[in-house]
Amino acid sequence: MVVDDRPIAPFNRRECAVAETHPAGGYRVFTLVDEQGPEPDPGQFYMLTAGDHWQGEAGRPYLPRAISVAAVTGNPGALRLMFLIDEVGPGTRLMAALEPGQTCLLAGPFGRPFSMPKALNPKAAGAILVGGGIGIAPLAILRRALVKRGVPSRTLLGFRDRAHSGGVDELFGCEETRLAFEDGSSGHRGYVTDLLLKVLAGDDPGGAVVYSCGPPMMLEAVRSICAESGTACELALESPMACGFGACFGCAVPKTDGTYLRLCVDGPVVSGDEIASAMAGEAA
Amino acid sequence: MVVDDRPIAPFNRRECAVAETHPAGGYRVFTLVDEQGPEPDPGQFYMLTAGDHWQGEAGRPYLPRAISVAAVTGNPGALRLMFLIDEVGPGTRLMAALEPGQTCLLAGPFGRPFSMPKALNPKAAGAILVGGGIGIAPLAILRRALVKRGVPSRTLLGFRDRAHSGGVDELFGCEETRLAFEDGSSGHRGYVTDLLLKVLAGDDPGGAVVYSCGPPMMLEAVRSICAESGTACELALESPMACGFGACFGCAVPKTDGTYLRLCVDGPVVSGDEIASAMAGEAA
Amino acid sequence: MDLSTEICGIPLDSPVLNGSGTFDPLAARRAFGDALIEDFPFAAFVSKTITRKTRVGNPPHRLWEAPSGLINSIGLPNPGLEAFVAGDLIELTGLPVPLIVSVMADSAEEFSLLVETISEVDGVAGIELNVSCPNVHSGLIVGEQPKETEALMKELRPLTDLPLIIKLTPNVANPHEVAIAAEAGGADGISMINTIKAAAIDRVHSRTWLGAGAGGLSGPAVRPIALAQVRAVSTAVEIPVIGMGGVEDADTALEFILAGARVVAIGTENFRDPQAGSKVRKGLAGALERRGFESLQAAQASTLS
Amino acid sequence: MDLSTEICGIPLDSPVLNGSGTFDPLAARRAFGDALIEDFPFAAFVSKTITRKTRVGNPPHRLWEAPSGLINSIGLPNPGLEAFVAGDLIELTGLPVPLIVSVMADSAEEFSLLVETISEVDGVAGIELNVSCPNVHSGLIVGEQPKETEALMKELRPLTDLPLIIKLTPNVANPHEVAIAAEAGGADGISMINTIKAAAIDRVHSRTWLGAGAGGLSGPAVRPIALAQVRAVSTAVEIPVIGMGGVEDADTALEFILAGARVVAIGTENFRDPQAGSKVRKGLAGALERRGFESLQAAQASTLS
Ligand SMILES: Cc1cc2nc3c(=O)[nH]c(=O)nc-3n(C[C@H](O)[C@H](O)[C@H](O)COP(=O)(O)OP(=O)(O)OC[C@H]3O[C@@H](n4cnc5c(N)ncnc54)[C@H](O)[C@@H]3O)c2cc1C
Ligand SMILES: Cc1cc2nc3c(=O)[nH]c(=O)nc-3n(C[C@H](O)[C@H](O)[C@H](O)COP(=O)(O)OP(=O)(O)OC[C@H]3O[C@@H](n4cnc5c(N)ncnc54)[C@H](O)[C@@H]3O)c2cc1C
Ligand SMILES: Cc1cc2nc3c(=O)[nH]c(=O)nc-3n(C[C@H](O)[C@H](O)[C@H](O)COP(=O)(O)O)c2cc1C
Ligand SMILES: Cc1cc2nc3c(=O)[nH]c(=O)nc-3n(C[C@H](O)[C@H](O)[C@H](O)COP(=O)(O)O)c2cc1C
Ligand code: FES
Ligand code: FES
Repeated sequence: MVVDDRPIAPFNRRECAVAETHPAGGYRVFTLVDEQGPEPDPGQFYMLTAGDHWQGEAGRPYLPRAISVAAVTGNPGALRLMFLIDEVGPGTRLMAALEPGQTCLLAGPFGRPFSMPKALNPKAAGAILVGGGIGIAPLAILRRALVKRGVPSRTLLGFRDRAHSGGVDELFGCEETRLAFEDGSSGHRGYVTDLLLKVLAGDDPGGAVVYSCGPPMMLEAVRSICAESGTACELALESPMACGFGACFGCAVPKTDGTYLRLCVDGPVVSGDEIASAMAGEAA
Repeated sequence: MVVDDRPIAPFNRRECAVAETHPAGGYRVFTLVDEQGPEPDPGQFYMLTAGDHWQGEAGRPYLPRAISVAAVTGNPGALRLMFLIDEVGPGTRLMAALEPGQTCLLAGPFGRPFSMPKALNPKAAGAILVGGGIGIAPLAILRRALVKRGVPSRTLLGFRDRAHSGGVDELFGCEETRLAFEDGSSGHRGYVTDLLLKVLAGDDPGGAVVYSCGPPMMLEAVRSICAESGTACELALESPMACGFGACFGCAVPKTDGTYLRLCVDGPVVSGDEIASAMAGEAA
Repeated sequence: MDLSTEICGIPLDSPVLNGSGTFDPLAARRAFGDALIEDFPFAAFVSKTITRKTRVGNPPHRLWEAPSGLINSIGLPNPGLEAFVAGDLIELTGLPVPLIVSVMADSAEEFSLLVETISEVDGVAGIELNVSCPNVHSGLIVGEQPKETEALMKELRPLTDLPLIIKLTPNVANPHEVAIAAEAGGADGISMINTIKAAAIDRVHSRTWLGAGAGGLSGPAVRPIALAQVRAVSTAVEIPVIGMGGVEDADTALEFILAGARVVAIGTENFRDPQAGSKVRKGLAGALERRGFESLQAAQASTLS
Repeated sequence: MDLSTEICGIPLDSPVLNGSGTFDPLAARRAFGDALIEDFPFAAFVSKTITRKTRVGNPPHRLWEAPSGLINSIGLPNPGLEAFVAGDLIELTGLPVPLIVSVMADSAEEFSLLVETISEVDGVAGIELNVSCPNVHSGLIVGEQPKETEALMKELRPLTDLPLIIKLTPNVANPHEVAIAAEAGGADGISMINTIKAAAIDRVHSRTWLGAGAGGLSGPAVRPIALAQVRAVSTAVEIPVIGMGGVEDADTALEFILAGARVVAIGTENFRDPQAGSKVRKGLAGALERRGFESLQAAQASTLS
């Protein structure tokens, strides 16, 4: 059997207390206390069920939802896992409504984490993090891990407008982060990929490593920019998931060779050259 | 079309605020503010959906639940409807968990109410109310209506034990009420029907009128006691209901003639001689 | 937005009907008074299923709540043809919307009598044939057999000028085969889905809960199955489909139209909300706009890719 | 309470299996490590369905969440017979529980090859035949046709000493007719229900959501349908039934046993709780006691009145 060095999840679905919640721009942040799990690696995710009332008026949500961990503090035995929620449907609506005192059911951590820069490119001098929208969550925990290891990193984040840039200040700190807003409300007016092109133009392409997470269109732009410039890159993708641990084969993402990978075990982090397109998992 | 003089319900399902909740023995009491409905008659019920999270972990509750109104105060436009809840399944569990600030969806008032004593028996001198368990709810509102009309009434209530006698003090006041407890913890040791037999023995049977609500076994005992002694009686029955207004034909209760009545429109109050047995609706 | 449309030539103010057996205007009138008539929830009313003889219905229990659904085994209680025509039918023809009468029988002869008798009544706009019942002659459930269905339609078609809508059973491998046969036999429209065979077990006494032993599942739980069957049938036949099975709001109603139904019917949702029909109708314009349709007709004409 | 039992002669520590295609021990091992093996959730493991040739599966989307259920259109991705036997199968026979291999083919010849090849592998306890696929020769879906099913069973039965369990499709009017045919053809057991044909519509783009156009419904939504079919089949045949379709806890597992299943299988609930199998097993003693059964055997032997 394949056994790799990713953190091993407890074999269960466990109840975790909600420790703290607060709004963050257009998003919502909440923190769970995990008394059993190992420290997750950046890029990993959990399968979450919020509170007692999973299944709303319309019989949904029924399945748990995949949510990336955005920050981790504390030690195993009392890990504090921070999540960033974009309210797009019944599941995230219940998560956004969580309050301290309630609980979530949680399984994980799951999935393939980000690789460290040197593993992607032995000559890597540092990392460029490119995030958009809710996709900033896994980059936040990645950035902290890079800082901890003393790996220099630059962070480029893109948002529709200021109202949708929640979590940036608390998750990244503003100094080292460059922001793009589609509506030009501050920072660069336009796409975050404009910033990436500029940064890459000033870099030695042979030594850059890009990590990205965000909307499919953005990821696909990052993927092709990196492919063209020969820059190693890892993308954290999304796809609808039922289980999160390889049981359902539902999270298929097309690979370049015409087969599919299971995003929950072979991802959510994939290398840019593994997949045919970062948008293929989205549209049928 | 049959048009009778029961209160006409607004043609809708409306959101009503929870004004107050508290425990009452083994039961739970909550009060809703109905801004649209007419004052219900004693014996009528509402179809209730509690809160936002109808449909729990297991996809139930899905349908609304029939709940008798136990007391009504205030005036149309701001009626306060009091309900008494016995937590027996997912629907009543959510109702028992309601807190002020939440809302319920409510339709009604529905159903055939209790008749006044003189309508049941022109010689009626007064009323004997026989209740058991959660069945005390419709008798509470009936008793207040009788008091208001100056009709003398005696109330006999039976419970398993003191822990299950919630609501008695606040809904009836203790003085005029005689209690029976199966475990003999106070009052009469035994069944409430023992009390009924004693009362009827001391009465002129031609002038007594009995109203009863409670567990099927108790109702059936009341029905046959009254049948044998020639006493007019009305029973408030239960049966699983999907709609409450005659749409589903699901609430069938067998009549003496081999046909069925729809308990939500032809009941829940039925006269003792209409039905074959007060237990027939229960068991298949 | 103009929501008017038609089914089998019956003009409709909106594409929202009721499912047979899931709304009783006579009883609702007693509960809700004249408001029911003033704001009648459906664009046409489909009666509960009528049989030749009186039926008292099944013994209790008749209901079981399932995850996101309901199992019923009501047993088609109805006064029988004669009493219906003399009583309830008169009141139903007085409703402010077109009336479709649902009928069921266990032989072609009895079906013929029902169709002929109902057709003579003024104010009936159409007849729905409930064919989920065994044929006394063959022992087969008509609606499960394309051949039985076609033969029945051929027999009934000449008997009336009213549109004949056939209500299919979903308990078959290939509903479109039955639909094709019904169309070949002269059906004017198809109504689907009826409830799906289901069982419920008494949790306390470990016996079957329903008095009749088994029942039929309806509600949101069956919607994905209904959508698949509506799609399969509507692509196989030319006649229009009345789609139902778990419609709970305008969005899910529109899903049926996108799957190929001309109009939809509300069943179990009526029990949760007596005004469900109006709720769906009122929400439709918004739902159409959200999906980028300029009119109901555009949605009705669209096919799923 | 002793929960040990057997199915088709395969000894089981409990009556809780998994549904084919709903648990992958190899992937789960990567996520959960050795704890998976130490507390393996099922009393026997049923593999995902294997075909002769490699299948990559259906294009996305493959999943749609429905009210109290899930629609999937996975498309049976698998490495194909040869690679399976040389790879995954070796690891699966190392699991601490008996192994049942599920196979599917579109002809009797291919089914024969699958059955013969799998039978030669040490450590396989049984074979499950997934017959929800069209036969290339007749164009008919084998599991929808009693005759096709019986013929297939007769062809396969002599080829192996292993028990042959047939997985029925629920998309038929009368599953017991197919079950009777399977038994006549020599099937040792019946596994049911597979998923029910279902459709999902993309709410934003108004097209079918699933890459393959259609899928199958599972989960609590289908449980009432599954219970009805299990009851109909188990009263019609002598061979034992593996019951599934929306089992979510010990109480609902026991409902299947009361409906006539010998043992149960967990499918979609595994996705909600990776330890669902253990949860059901651990809850069974209590569920049996609450209903007044002194043993699992007493519940298995009881029939519903
Ligand atoms: C690895 C991973 C990490 C993620 N991390 C985060 C995170 O950190 N924060 C966050 O907010 N989100 C995250 N997501 C996304 C989140 O899991 C999904 O958006 C989830 O589906 C939301 O659930 P919902 O019930 O709120 O919305 P859903 O109802 O599931 O709708 C979400 C989207 O799914 C589709 N959809 C709509 N209806 C259905 C249906 N019936 N069945 C299936 N699909 C449907 C639509 O495209 C819709 O836009 C992550 C996803 C993955 C795979
Ligand atoms: C006219 C009327 C007035 C009522 N007034 C009151 C009142 O004032 N206060 C009060 O507490 N209750 C009242 N009830 C009873 C209440 O409506 C029912 O007990 C209701 O079913 C409780 O819902 P639940 O979800 O809590 O429990 P359920 O899950 O509905 O269980 C309640 C009972 O229903 C049966 N049952 C179990 N599972 C199912 C299922 N899946 N489908 C169908 N039936 C099932 C069982 O016998 C069980 O004991 C009244 C009922 C009627 C008809
Ligand atoms: C309580 C009940 C009674 C029904 N009675 C009938 C009937 O008399 N005739 C009929 O053709 N269908 C009958 N049906 C089926 C409905 O008309 C409809 O086809 C089915 O319920 C699916 O729609 P829904 O999921 O919206 O309820 C009945 C359904 C229910 C729930
Ligand atoms: C994602 C998924 C994949 C499945 N794959 C298979 C399969 O490969 N072979 C098979 O016979 N059944 C397959 N099934 C059907 C299940 O084994 C089971 O019969 C069905 O899901 C009903 O059980 P449930 O409601 O508990 O999920 C699959 C079901 C799901 C949900
Ligand atoms: S989400 Fe189930 S296999 Fe990936
Ligand atoms: S509850 Fe529906 S008819 Fe009485």
